[in-house]
Amino acid sequence: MLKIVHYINQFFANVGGEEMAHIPAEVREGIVGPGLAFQQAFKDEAEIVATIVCGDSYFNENTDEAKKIIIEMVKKYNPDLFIAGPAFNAGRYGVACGTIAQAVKDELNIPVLTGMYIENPGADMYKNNIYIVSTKNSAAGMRDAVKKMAPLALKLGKGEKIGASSEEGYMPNGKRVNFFEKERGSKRAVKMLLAKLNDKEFETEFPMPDFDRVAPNKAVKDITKAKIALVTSGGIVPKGNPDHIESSSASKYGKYDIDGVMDLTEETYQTAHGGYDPVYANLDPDRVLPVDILREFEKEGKIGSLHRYFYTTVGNGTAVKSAKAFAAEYAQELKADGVDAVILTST
Amino acid sequence: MKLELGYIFIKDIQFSDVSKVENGTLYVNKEEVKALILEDQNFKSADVELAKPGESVRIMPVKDVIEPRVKVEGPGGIFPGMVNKVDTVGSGKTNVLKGAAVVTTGKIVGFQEGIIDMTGNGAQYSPFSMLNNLVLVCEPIDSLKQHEHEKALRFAGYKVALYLGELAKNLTPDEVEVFETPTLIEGLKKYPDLPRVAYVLMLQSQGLMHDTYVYGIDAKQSLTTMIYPTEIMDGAIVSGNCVSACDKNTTYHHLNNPVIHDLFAEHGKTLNFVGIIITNENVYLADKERSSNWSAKLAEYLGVDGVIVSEEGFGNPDTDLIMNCKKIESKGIKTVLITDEYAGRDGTSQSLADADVKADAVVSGGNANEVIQLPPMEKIIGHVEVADVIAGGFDGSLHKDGSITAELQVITGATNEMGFNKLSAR
Amino acid sequence: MIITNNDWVLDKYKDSFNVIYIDGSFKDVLIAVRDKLHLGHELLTHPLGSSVKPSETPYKSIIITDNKKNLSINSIYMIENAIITYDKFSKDKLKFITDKIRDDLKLIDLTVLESALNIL
Amino acid sequence: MVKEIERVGIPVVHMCTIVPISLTVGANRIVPTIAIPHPLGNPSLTIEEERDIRRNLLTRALKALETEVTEQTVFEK
Repeated sequence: MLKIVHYINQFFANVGGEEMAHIPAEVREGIVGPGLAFQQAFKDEAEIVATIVCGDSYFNENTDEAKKIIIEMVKKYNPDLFIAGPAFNAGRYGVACGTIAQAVKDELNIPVLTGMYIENPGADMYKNNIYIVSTKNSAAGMRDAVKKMAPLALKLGKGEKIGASSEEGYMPNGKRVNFFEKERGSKRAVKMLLAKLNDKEFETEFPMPDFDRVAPNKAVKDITKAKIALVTSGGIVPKGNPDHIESSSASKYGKYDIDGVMDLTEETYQTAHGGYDPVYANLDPDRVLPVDILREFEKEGKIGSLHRYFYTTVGNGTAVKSAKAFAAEYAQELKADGVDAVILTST
Repeated sequence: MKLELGYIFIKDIQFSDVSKVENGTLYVNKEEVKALILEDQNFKSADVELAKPGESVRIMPVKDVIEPRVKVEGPGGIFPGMVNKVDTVGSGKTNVLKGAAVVTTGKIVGFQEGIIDMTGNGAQYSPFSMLNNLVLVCEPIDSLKQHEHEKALRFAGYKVALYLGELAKNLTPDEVEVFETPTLIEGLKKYPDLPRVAYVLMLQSQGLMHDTYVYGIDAKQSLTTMIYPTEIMDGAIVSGNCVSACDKNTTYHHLNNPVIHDLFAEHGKTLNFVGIIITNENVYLADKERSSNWSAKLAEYLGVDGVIVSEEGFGNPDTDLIMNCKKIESKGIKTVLITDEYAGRDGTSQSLADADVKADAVVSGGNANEVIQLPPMEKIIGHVEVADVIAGGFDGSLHKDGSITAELQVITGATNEMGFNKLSAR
Repeated sequence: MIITNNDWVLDKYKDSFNVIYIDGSFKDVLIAVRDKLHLGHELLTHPLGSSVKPSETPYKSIIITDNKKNLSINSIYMIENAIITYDKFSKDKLKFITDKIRDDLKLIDLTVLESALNIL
Repeated sequence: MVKEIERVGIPVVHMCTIVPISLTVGANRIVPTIAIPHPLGNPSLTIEEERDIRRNLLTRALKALETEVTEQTVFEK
């Protein structure tokens, strides 16, 4: 029989609502709250051996500590599978479920599963890394969620082959998996066309790359006082590429200190980018990352200051798989460092 | 234009002294078929084999698959402009040996793919694994150039298919289906309230090994044009395409184009199937622009509300597909695209070589890069040595016991972009 | 101008066209073309102008304009996508190519190129 | 990338050569640059001339950052 550890928040453990969201993680033997529905669905194929209950505020305000404690708790039971949630549309709970599931997967190397509503912020953050079952937007959808999550949980626990997202009910994770539909492609095409013609809902089998938009931020009030950071997707790095950033589809980004650097020269900087002829950028890296002129502006008081670090990736403009995750990470750093505006240069 | 297709269901195929169809069995005189092939001086020898569903047989490398058909009534003959005169076909009556096929094999160039397994894991991916196949193995004379070899093999397939089709000429079909396309005006009067739909059929046309013929003319030399659906059922479009096994349209696919059949199934009920626009997939970019301009223009001219666009092949046709989509959508006509994917072995790579927001309704025939296991077969028909190249040899994925680990793309018809199969990906 | 790593193309067309011969891989040809496009040349043939996959052939010939103009966005999209597409195919099979197959592949590349040259 | 920066509340100007791509990736303030291999320079000019180009483009970028926009805007001048 598979052993499962289940993670839920204070609300689903019946400890209390928002007023109890501060409670730290605790472990309880056996089943609590929604675990009951899971246990019934598992019959005797799996057993929930422990339930971890943690307040949403506590988790999100003390993420590192909470992760550490919970991983220790999970480890003790040596489970075959870890389930978190489902979180439905509860944002902080969703983020907690995603974060802890990802951490358990990475640290303990066991399969993990969670579930939430597609618009829960946790979904966007983690759906590409862990299996997240798409649920309704409120706890009223618990039965439906368990119905989808339980069979997938058993498959994951047993290490069976996981089918396509549409078969198994998890959110598309950017990984295309083959499976057999009930009808042939031409029939599906005719049906899709009829739906489209009749303005009815239809779902494409291959979503095109994401073209979402973010509204523009307010302009900088006084640029002469502003701290400006340079970011480039042109791959400018210190000479010798000390971090070995790959020339394409890089698995990392660079962050480099330019304190006191007045000019980028052939001797000191270069490009690591494989997406264009590097000759011109190598001769004068300012052609891609204009440190020289921004230093001049800084001196003349045209800008407040140039941020001490620049960030670099080798993303090229057309690549669909962009460095989105990197950017989300260093954007937080830029904000924390009090940067007022960013100049992003691309080749 | 109206065509009656009479199906004679074939459940078995056997060699015999006399070629005939009896009680659902197709009997074939092997020597007559061989002699027919060897009429062509380009072949020095020929062999003919049978491959039936469930047998432990692997056919490779497959060049084309052809369904035996015969004109019973009406003008012209099957494969007009190729074997028969260039008369306009598509009306009257045609008989079909449903469940049988002629499969041509041949190593025109050394790296050809195309496997049909008659049993095991691979059999679920190819529609031809379910057919009673007559397989032609033809050896060209030594000096034969690749162009001529391709052509000779193509014609051998047609001739044998017609030979078999002829056996059905005087038979009473087990089932009859009628397909009729009225003129534009009649259709409009008949179905004033139904949405008008056309089918944009893209044909591979890039040069040697990549060609499609329409009434005998190489599609790359043709402007985008229109054709009646039933003309295609009579073999007006044939395949000269040897590469991209998984997503090329064989002649069998053209004869049995599933989009045509499924649109006819809704014709007069939920939609008005107006007709077909055929367009090519050339290498020259100005051709791509021109051809897609014409697709959009003809769709507009036909006054349709929606179209289904089907693709053929890998890589550059994605560009034609997206051009067709964008230009047709910009006329206010709704599109659904059928394609397949090359998402890498792990399924995480960019699937298509082109993309656009307007392509919001896409049907996928599956990820051609997905890795599959093919068990060893007792018998290999065709050219065994090709397995080395297909699978990368013993160092690669052809195993000592004859089993093969390969990408799905080696299977003939596996990710067909006319939507012939149920396979898809998410 | 033709950018190619196929010596058959070089031999046959070096006198009638501007041929840049790349002594390198399929990808090297794509990169050489990309760098030209970045300078304002425009693609005339599709960089994946054949359904013979990059995993099956080492040869590639691409035609671009002789003259430089404004940057062609479409050309750049196409070449970038071609490079991405190239990268996702395993090149393991290429080491099993025999001389006979090599000739076949050169011929295919040549004929696909010629299907476009006929129009020029 | 540009979107992720915008998302945390920092105004960002995208300096790039291919404006349509910048529009596609969702930049709101866009300054078109010279060429892909040298967006903020031009090797056929003298070093001083190149610095002038860079100065102009960056001045335009600063202007973009100081300008309120409500939709994707390309700062051509």
